[in-house]
Amino acid sequence: MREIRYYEALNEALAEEMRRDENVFVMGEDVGLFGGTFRVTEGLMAEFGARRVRDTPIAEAGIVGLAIGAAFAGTRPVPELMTMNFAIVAMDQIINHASKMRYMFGGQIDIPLTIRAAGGGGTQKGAQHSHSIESWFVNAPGIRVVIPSTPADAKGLLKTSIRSNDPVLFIEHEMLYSVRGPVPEDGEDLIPFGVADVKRSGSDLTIVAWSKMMHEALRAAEALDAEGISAEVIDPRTLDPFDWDAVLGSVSRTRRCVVAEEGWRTVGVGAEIASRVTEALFYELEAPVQRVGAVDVPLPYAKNLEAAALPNAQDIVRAALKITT
Amino acid sequence: MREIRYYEALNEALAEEMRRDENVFVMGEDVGLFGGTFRVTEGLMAEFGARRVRDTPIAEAGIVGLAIGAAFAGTRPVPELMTMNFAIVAMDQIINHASKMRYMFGGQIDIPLTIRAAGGGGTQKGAQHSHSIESWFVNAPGIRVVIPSTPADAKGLLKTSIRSNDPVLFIEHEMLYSVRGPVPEDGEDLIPFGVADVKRSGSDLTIVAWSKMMHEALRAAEALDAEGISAEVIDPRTLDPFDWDAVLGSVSRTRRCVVAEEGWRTVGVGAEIASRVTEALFYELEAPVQRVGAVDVPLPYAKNLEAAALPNAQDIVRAALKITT
Amino acid sequence: MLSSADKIRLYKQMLLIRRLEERVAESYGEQEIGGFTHLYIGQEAVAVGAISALNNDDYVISTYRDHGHYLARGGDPKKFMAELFGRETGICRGKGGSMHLADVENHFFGGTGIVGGSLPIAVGMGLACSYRDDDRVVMCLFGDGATNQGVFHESLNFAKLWNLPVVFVCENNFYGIGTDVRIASALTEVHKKASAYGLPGYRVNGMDVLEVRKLCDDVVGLVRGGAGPALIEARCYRYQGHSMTDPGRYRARAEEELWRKRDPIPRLAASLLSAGLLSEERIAELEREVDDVCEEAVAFASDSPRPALSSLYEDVYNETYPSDPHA
Amino acid sequence: MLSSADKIRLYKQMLLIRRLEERVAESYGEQEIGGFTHLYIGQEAVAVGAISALNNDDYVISTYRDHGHYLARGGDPKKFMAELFGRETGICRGKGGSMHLADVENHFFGGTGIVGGSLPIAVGMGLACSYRDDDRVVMCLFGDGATNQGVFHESLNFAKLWNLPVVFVCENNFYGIGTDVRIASALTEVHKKASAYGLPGYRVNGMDVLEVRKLCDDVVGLVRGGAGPALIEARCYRYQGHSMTDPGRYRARAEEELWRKRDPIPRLAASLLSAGLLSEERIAELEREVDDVCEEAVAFASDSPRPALSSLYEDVYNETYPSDPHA
Ligand SMILES: Cc1ncc(C[n+]2csc(CCOP(=O)(O)OP(=O)(O)O)c2C)c(N)n1
Ligand SMILES: Cc1ncc(C[n+]2csc(CCOP(=O)(O)OP(=O)(O)O)c2C)c(N)n1
Ligand SMILES: [Mg+2]
Ligand SMILES: [Mg+2]
Repeated sequence: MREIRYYEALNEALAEEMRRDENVFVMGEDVGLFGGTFRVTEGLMAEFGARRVRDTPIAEAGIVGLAIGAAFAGTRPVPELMTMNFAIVAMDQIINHASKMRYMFGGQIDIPLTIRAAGGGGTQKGAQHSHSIESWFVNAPGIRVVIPSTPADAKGLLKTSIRSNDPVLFIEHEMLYSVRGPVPEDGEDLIPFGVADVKRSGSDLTIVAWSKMMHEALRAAEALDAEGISAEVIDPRTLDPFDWDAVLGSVSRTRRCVVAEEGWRTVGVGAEIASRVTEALFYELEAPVQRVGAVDVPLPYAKNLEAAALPNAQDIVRAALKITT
Repeated sequence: MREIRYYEALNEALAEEMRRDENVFVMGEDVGLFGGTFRVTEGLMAEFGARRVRDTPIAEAGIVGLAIGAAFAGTRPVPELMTMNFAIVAMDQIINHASKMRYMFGGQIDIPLTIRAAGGGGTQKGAQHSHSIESWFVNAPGIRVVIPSTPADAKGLLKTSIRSNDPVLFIEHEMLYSVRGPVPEDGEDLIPFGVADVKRSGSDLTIVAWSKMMHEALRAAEALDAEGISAEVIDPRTLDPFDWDAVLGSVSRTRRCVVAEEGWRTVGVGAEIASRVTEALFYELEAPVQRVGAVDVPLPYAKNLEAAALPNAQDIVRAALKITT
Repeated sequence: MLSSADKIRLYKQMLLIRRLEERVAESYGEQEIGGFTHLYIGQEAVAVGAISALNNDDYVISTYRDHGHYLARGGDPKKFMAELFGRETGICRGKGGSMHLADVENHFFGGTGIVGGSLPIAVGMGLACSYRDDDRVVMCLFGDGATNQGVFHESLNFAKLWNLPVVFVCENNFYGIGTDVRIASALTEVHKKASAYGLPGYRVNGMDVLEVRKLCDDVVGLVRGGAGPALIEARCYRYQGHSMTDPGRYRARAEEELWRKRDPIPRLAASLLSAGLLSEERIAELEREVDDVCEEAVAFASDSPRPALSSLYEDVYNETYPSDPHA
Repeated sequence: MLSSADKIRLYKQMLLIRRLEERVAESYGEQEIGGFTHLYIGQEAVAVGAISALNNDDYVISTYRDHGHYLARGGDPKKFMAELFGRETGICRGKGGSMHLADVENHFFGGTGIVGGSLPIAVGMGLACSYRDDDRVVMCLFGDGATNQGVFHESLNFAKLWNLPVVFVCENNFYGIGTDVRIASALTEVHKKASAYGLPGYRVNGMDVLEVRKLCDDVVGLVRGGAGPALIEARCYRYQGHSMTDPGRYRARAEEELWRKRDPIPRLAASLLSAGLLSEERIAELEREVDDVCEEAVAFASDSPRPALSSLYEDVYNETYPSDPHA
């Protein structure tokens, strides 16, 4: 299969869905003329024009609010918030409006809305520009949380998100945009929500990881292999809905589990996964589920400090060794 | 000891701290002339005047931002956000500014700031007005999270918060304001952060619960008593910092644990507590830690639906029975 | 020009809102209604005058003080009362309550409880109209307090930049809960806030339904014609406290009395009487008709079943998955 | 009136910012500096003209494009460069980097990376001044793009309501990243946005340090005197891309050339030369002095140690507890 980059896969998904459905449009800061901060919307303005590729002021609450209204009224907006850091500015529109209005109106409306934003750290952007806060959105019901790790998942899941009739928070990762991988050319090759992907099979240990940490998990699995430990790597791909069957199925075979995420460890999504795995498999587990995540400090700028704050393959290996040896 | 209500205890704390330190002032929507939506700031404007009790426009991001700036510049603001629901509007100022600026400036500044807001549901205020989202703030480092359940804790902890040199999110509960309890009159009777309180001793089971759920936990403990089960109820009182020693100490005796919170169960603070308890005491636990929380849906208005969505004493009893019988 | 039948219709609508709100207050007292309940009494001329200037397929969006808007938009009083009673037959199946009425069939996109929260959503609905090049307009009603929220600023800027068909109607009742507009807004002439966005700003007497209607006819026409968004400030007064639990002690008695003299309902009655368009008998008849509607609404609400517990899990999403609660 | 020594000082400050920024670009290319790095080249007249109008104990607050502000405020070039290099000797111990410079000794409260985020904080510092009744003023510098954020609106409203001593300085460089101000602001004459809050709005040529200084002397004087907040729009241009990774293709070559002709540094040099206040020799000498400072700064930064790993856990809080990471 041809290989393309993560950002190109996203770009393809947007272009294909815009071609397919006149109601799909994108909006956001610098998505048009500039081509998108991370090149995801490159070329779209040339193809679709300024009506369907809308450059906006810097006003994230406004951007999300407008997109909600446009979704109410029958279009399928795909607003970009540039980065997850700025989703925090729009938090009220995302949580109190997009996620709740269908419910509080007794199901009278649908909100077909896909909010895209890049998360993550690793390039020294410091405390305000390095968030992995998917846990907040998984905590709040009413919005789907999609967080692909590979170009193929990125494309297939973005298309599913855009076609979904529910609000979706689609979280990309700054450090994954240039990652290459095989991506099907067939525009109808969608990836369903709620279906985890076994990125590597193994029998001694289950590592649950998503987004950039999935790649760290694969590296960790290699390293563990050298120690004679066979690790399975499961990528949930969507955190809401979540494929509990896949994770519990794997852990019930391996009886050991590490969860790795880039967000702060305390009250991360890992805490939920560890808790549910333990609740379901307490008597089968050989050891407590281990959680890997960022150190609980704002992310520092200095390269060495940032590296120390963020979790990586080595941290996963260390956690794995703690429960396998 | 004399008994007063939770709101009166908070009011006393504010008045005493304002008398004690000229730099302490309150601001917020309807805190002055109106006396506070929940009467917490009643009488303050009469005593301290409009300079120190400031009515604001409805502009939560502005309110928190102003308070941060005023704290930079050496005062000790105590902004009120009326309810936690509106903290979501100010999320960027709380998370990206109050919680991070000390760190990213390398410790050059202090931010002595106490943000007060009422959380919780239970009076049919519906999806947008019933949040228990302390988990988000416990996830993000840089801000203390204080959440008292009794009038005495409310008073003692609010005073500690105001005297603290760090930003504090002080979460009250709408349904606790009218609760009465003994409160020391001594204005120097402060309650330290990071010290849990055993609200009831027991030997068979540890229930960790805070805010309104602590009261449900006490009710549950009574009911369990009738079944011959002796439950200990621990109230952490501050979720950041967290008194792990107290919780782990108790569970290492009882070997059984239920965590109860009013927030959504998925990725709640309970997930963190369950995970840490399990990590520390996996081989001592008789059964998996049980989590009680709200059903993962936006809170509905209808009385019967709201009651079904929110956790209560019965849910705690049910969870406890699952691991004690 | 409005026909006399039109004017009588406006009168009856205002009367219906007033009387239904009085029933709401009663039922709240009887604890049939809970949560936050914000009455619209005193402001009827704004909802009725403004919303009646719209076409049926125009969009309307509101705040937590949404009863009057819902009813002026033609919402069913029975489903309204049932919603407030928290019943399955409510317009939102009992899930929304007083603050979150929506009636999508009537293109009424409801009630949000976050002050200012609906403004960008209104603009987004305007964006959809413009995107599809249909000739609908959006009317967004909100309070004076909301004009100080950041989203007010963002929304007006967006609307003007993209020339969207949005009529912003600010109901300036001079208070946000207990806070006087002079304490909250550097510019108390709210319609002048439009100037920072190049929008036209209009002011109207919100206690006179005919004046409101006339201005809105004009402004809605302009906006529909492509002139871009506009801001209307309708000065009005709420006769009750902010919500059912507010005794409203922060307002001067004299001020309240002054505004009670401007009550839009007797005002219109007097004008219709003196013009000979309405008789005392017809007024009494209208009262009876309205009372019957209220009676029916309350009866319908009390007789309706509470929502089934299973509905707790419904309506969160359009599409569900095995990991959703009780999916 | 500025003395000739004052003017030469302004010249030297602008030159220092320009040359240090050039070093920053170099070091970024050598990967000594990482993260987001936004150069101030082209806008020097604004920082230098505006900030020099302040007293030493006035407060200044900035954005992520904060290098020029930090330096104009008297920040140490060595600690600046060390910060960008991510070293322990940096002004923020290497934790802030380019976007988050703060220098509290000089009452410079730094750099926030959230567009608009610093505005309410500035107003809060003004509140503290007013609360204590001292006679400080606060200067808050931000971009044209920031004026469309909700917090801009909230901040100006608060400042006016409470009559706070805040000078809002909008550096209108006509772009927010690649977005033209005409695409982002319904009102492109940014200073006119002040009208919605009853603030005076001024416009100044941000490419002329003497004009900026003169206006700021006046405005700061008024604000310090109790006249209430003011908004200044300084029109200027950034010569580089938005950040180090932006090639800046969205701007017309002709536009860039036009603005390069307005370069504030040669402009002041020419004026001082023609007035006989400066000689070619003195200019060359100033260049050498500035180069020495730059050299020293880079040398200091490269020679400085990286932060100890233990510092990762420091500075989160003033008061620590056993459950804090590595407490
Ligand atoms: C973001 C937010 N902040 C605060 C509140 C609490 N609150 C509810 S209504 C209200 C006053 C609103 O005043 P206004 O906009 O004038 O509308 P009115 O009630 O007068 O109709 C306030 C502060 C809220 N609901 N949302
Ligand atoms: C809330 C927020 N949204 C988006 C961004 C991304 N961003 C960084 S700088 C910038 C442009 C700001 O433009 P302007 O205010 O004019 O300042 P300038 O860069 O021109 O100095 C944007 C959109 C951000 N940092 N914060
Ligand atoms: Mg009002
Ligand atoms: Mg700019």
